Amino acid sequence: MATQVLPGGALRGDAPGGINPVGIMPGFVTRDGVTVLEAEPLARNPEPSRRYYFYMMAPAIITLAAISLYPFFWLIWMSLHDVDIMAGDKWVGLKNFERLFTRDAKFSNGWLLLIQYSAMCLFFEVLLGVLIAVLLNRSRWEKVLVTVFLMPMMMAPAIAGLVWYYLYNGTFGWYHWFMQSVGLLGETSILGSPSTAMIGLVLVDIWQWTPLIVLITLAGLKRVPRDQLEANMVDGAGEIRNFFQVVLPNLYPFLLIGILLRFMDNFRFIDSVLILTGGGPADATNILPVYLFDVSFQYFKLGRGAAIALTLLVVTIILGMFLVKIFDSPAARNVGRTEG
Amino acid sequence: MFYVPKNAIYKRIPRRKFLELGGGVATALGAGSVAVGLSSVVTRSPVQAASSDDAKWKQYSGTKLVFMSENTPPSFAIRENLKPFYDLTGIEVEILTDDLPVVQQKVGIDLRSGKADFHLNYVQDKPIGAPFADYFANLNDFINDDTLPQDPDGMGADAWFENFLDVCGTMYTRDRLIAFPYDSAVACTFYRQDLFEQHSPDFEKEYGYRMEFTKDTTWKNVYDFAEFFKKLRAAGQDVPYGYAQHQGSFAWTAQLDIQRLMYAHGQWTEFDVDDKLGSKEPGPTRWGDESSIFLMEKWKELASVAHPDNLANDTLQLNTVYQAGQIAMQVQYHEFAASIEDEKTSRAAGGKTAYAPCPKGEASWIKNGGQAVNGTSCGIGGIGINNNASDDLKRAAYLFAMWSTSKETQYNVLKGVGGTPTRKAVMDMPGVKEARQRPTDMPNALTFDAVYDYGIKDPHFVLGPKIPEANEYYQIILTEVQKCISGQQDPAATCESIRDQVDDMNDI
Amino acid sequence: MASKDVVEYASPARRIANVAVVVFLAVYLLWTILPIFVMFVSSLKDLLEAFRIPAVGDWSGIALFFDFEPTFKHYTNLFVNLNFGVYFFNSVAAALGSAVVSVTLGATCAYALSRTEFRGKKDLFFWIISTRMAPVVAVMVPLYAIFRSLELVGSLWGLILAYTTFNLPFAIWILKGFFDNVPFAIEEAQMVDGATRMQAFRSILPLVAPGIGAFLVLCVLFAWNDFLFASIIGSGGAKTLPVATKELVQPQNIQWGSIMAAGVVTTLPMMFLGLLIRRYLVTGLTMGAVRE
Amino acid sequence: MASVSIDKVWKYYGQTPAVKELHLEVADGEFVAVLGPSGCGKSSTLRMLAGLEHISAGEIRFGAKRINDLPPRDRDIAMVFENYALYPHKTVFDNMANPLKLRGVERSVIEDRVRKAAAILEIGHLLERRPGELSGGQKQRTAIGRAIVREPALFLFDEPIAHLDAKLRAHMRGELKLMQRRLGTTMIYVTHDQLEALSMADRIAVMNDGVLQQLGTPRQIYDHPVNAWVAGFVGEPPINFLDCRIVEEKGELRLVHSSFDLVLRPEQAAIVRERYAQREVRMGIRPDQIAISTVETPDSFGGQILVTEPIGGDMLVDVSLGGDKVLVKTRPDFEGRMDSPCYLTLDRGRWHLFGKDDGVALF
Repeated sequence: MATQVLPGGALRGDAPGGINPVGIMPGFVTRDGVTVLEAEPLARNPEPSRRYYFYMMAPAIITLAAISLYPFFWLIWMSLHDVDIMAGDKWVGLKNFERLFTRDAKFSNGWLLLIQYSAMCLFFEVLLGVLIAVLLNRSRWEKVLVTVFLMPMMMAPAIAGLVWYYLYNGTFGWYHWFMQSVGLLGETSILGSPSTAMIGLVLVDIWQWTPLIVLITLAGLKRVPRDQLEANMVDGAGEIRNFFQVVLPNLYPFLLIGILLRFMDNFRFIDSVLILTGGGPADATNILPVYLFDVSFQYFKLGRGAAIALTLLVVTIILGMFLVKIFDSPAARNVGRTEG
Repeated sequence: MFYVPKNAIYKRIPRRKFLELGGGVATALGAGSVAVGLSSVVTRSPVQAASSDDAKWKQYSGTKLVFMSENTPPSFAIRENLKPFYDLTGIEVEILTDDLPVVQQKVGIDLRSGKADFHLNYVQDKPIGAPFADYFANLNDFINDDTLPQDPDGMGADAWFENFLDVCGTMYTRDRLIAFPYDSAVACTFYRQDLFEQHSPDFEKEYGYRMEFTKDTTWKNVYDFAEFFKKLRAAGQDVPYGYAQHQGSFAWTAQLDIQRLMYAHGQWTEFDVDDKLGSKEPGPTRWGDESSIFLMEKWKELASVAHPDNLANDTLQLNTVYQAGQIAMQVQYHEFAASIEDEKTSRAAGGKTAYAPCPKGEASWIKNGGQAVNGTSCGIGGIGINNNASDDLKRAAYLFAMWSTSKETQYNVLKGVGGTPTRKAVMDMPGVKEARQRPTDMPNALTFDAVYDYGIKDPHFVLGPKIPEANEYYQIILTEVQKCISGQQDPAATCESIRDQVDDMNDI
Repeated sequence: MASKDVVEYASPARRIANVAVVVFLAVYLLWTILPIFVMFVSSLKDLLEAFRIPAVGDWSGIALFFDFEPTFKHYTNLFVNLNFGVYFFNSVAAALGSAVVSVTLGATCAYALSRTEFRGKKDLFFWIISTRMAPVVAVMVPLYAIFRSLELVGSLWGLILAYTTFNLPFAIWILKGFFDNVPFAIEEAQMVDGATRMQAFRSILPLVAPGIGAFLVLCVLFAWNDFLFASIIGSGGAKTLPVATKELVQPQNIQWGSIMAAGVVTTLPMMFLGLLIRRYLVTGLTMGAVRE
Repeated sequence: MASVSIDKVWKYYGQTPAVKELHLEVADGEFVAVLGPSGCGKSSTLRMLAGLEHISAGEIRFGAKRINDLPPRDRDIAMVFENYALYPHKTVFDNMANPLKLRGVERSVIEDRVRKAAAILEIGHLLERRPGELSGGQKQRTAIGRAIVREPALFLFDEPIAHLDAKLRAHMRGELKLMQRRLGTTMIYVTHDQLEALSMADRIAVMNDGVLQQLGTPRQIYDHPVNAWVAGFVGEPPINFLDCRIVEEKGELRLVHSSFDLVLRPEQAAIVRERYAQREVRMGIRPDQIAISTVETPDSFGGQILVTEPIGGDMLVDVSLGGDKVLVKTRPDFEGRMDSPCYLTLDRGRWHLFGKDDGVALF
């Protein structure tokens, strides 16, 4: 057994208790039977460089900044100027915004419709998606059916728009014929009436994107801990109660990610809306991004367009932040885990 | 084989080669054209006024130009047949085609930012010409330049059909000419002669006059026809609707549609400005006056007897409805005649359809004291030159503008894909006169009587409104009229709402 | 873990429920497939056949739908006359290019984000996600201007970069989830074994490879299906399939046969890919969500 | 081969210290176990040694060489991780060969060394398998194999056998010790399991809350804990604590509890007199240092049996002693019944006395 030399010069290696820092090194004392230290380090070593990580992040961050921050500042600049067909961009301060919020009926209407549209799409997609996932989860045909159900998702929204335009068409559309035949529609096609056009759009979105929710929910269902289910059943829960008490809470983060994805894309993509209705008839489907498209690209009122774009951007990001926050919350994290 | 410029984005793969190589290889072949950006080259050999015509045409040999066009048949046809132009001038032209909104946007940004990615632009009269008039080169400069070749038929107003040069070339001032007419779409009435004849006796019993369509047929008559057909349908007969409107999502043609009714009754226009010139500051609109409200009521009545899917039918869709035999009459652009006469796509083909001018104003409906005319509106696509380009590029572009609107080119397009000429001289080309009567190999020519000999002439022809905010104006009209037709607001409120928005748009 | 193994007890109610489930799934299946089926069949129809429709309420008229002479002329037309070969190539190149760029940049960035802590990391991460939320139309004008000044409009490079605007943030977000799920200990073991930091990073790539592969396909899918960017940034020199298809809607003529054929040409490869990666698709989408 | 000096090392995570002024010398060839509950800073210490964590303050030397700023690969160490950290996509062979490959060792040498190591660890037949196909023990051997093929100067073990089942753990303890003896390499072994530390290590460093409590041989730690915490932490079943009073009577010091009254031995009394002024103390005695009987003997004192728990080779008896409860370990043939009286005798040489307030061990 080697003898240890400790600061203070004491030879303690042969003491019966080995080495106890108390009494040898300053600051160490015993309290409540435990040795503690009441001191700070004299000097800290310099922090190691993390340039390494920085270099790894830089290319992506720089690319993103270039293609997102730069346009963003450009948007802000434009929104404060009167940018239209005529050359010479006049500074107008907040006039563009003032117009939007005081006398642009299409702007408020666009928001209202966008909220309606997104809410309807999300609601039905989640409802239908979860229902189908639950039914599929216990089906023998799960694999085959999921594969088939996924197909709409793989279709470009622009193509989907064209195909549905064809189906809805009042002259030769088979869906139109079907809806007429079962008495749902008169001779006015679904996109031809302000009262039904929005439903027509929502149906297309549901058709295309419910599979996403199905897929994500199925993944969630596979991770519902069986012990929780069994415990609940032993406790006397029926299947329906089991679903609400055990399955649904476990699906929570999965549904959130589905909602987040759909929410982002619902605001982002208007390909099919542009093709199907272009915002009409009578502004019934003139959701804000479509109106923005008109203002910027048809009227060439880029200043006003930028103001609309900014409001859209800000609201999207705030809502997105909200969703991500929930998403990061501990409740959403503890999935598939059983305590004990 | 057609000539294909070396850097052509659009490369044609011959059928035989395609079959030989198989699709995959053909795909790879196409890859050669992938990384082509927009580029221009200009080379010039100096010429003088006294030089030969050939030298004048050839002075920019080796130059490359870009023409941004809408995806319409004339541009496809010209793009496929550029070799004569290359042989004539040695200039390579790249023709890009896009959807109208995309063309608007790209051309707009190009023009406004002082650049010239596109030297030649498709100037759809009001949607592109009216907003961007200031950015196009003044073509008068080139017409009067004796170091440039000139078209033997001339480029002045007389060379084109009446009013055509004004429609797309004159914006706000006569000092500048911004475009030459390149193709045209003029409204006229397409109706099912077979059905009209079949039902005329019954109609006459009820309404007291024959069911036929002439230049004196009024909007009131149109209402009667439509009502008659609707009644027949209600009685269970297998007949189409009598009439339909262009009130679908295409705002421009929706506005042109109601404009024809308004103009027919006392030549009502929306602004108190010279219709042929237009104005950048048109002043307060006439929407909301007695005339407009009364006619809006009539428009709504017409809608009530028309095909019920009005709000889904934009111009193209409406034509499909007519093709499918679901309406007996439409006021439609004459460029669509070819598709109506195509047995493969249309049930109205084979002599069933006859063509007449647009309906006339009904005297009793006129509230502003004006005259009753056959209100006819149009879309004339012009070809204009980007003023941001260098002088030499502009001059080279002028060569193409001139060539692409020459009577030979137009004649070729007419024969090939059924274009709609803008040059008078085309009417005298071989076979064109004969083609105006059935049987015809140029179906669009069936409309020429109604259009070129009648509709486009004063006092029937309405050009405007030429205002920089034309596109926003169309959207306002479309939305409000749709609200009116769908019963969301009454005609008076509709006209007032239009007035308020239009005046707001014009800072009144 | 699978909940499907939970014991079921037969009862009349359950039997009725089972029938209802089958009926419901069948209806949903029909609803899912029909548009695709119609697209496929219509692409084989002549124009007039495509426009035929029975009288309202005439259910036997459904037979009309199947009463046609199949023709492949629309397909030949696309490839022989309309250059769809080139557009197909453009689509492949742009989608693949952007997927590779996004996943490469995204993976390195996501890895660094996953393995280091610094002040403001959460904010940076959120900013990255938020760039994907920006509505396309909102940023299109400035983006177009920027791309044009870089002479990227109408070129495949431009399109690749444009697609990267939405694929890259998504890649960082999802791939970070992948890396978070790989224990740091494996890299530590590598480093102790003698690897440099970079070698350690590379050593765990095989572990996330299935996820990255699936996500690569997802990026291809997003890019392939894009319309707005392609129509504005790409059209001209880099026209892609959806844009070329939309262009068949011409002012005077909607070429339905060709549109349906083009739809099939555009959709089939993606459906095939989807089939191929179905298993990983969920991982690709949810791995970011759930910590193992 | 190297000695290791950990010289006043601190580890901070943000503002939270995880290791506080750790001072530790490990001799060349020594097997030192770092023992403590989770969160005591033992793993951080090991990770600083490996170069996986930045050393916030102080320095670490291998031999005379300061290694603070060396990356792991330049430290000539090998480490076995708690979860083995095997590369799931590589075979056992490739896993073990990895460190050699990374150092550019020749293929034939690799082959040779891996096979040799595999033979030592008895996993030669598994070389072509992947970690997913291995049992826990086999994975653990593979991880160790990966560490030993390189013949490093220092082995670091981070709870390497914590996830094995009890039986296998016992087996591995022996094997690891044997291996270390055979290789003679310096080894630092982190564990929360005192049994592992006591059975394998040359010396044990006991840590709590980032602070070194005691460094010594297993015997020293077990027999002479420096404070109540160490006494309580080390030993299974745990030590019994009883609050007592010191009473001075006729020059003798007596330890008084409600159930017993013991005279301190002179040397014990001397220590108390010298170092402790208070009268309240805490007595600590391990369960196996109490004799229990159903028959009263001299020096014994009475209690009442609460529960008896036979555990194979031994029996544990819970005894109520005044207000306190005492655990006693005895032979399995002990015949006491529950709720019946019993008699305890303490092994006087082996019990401990701690200060009532500070918990410092007096002896």
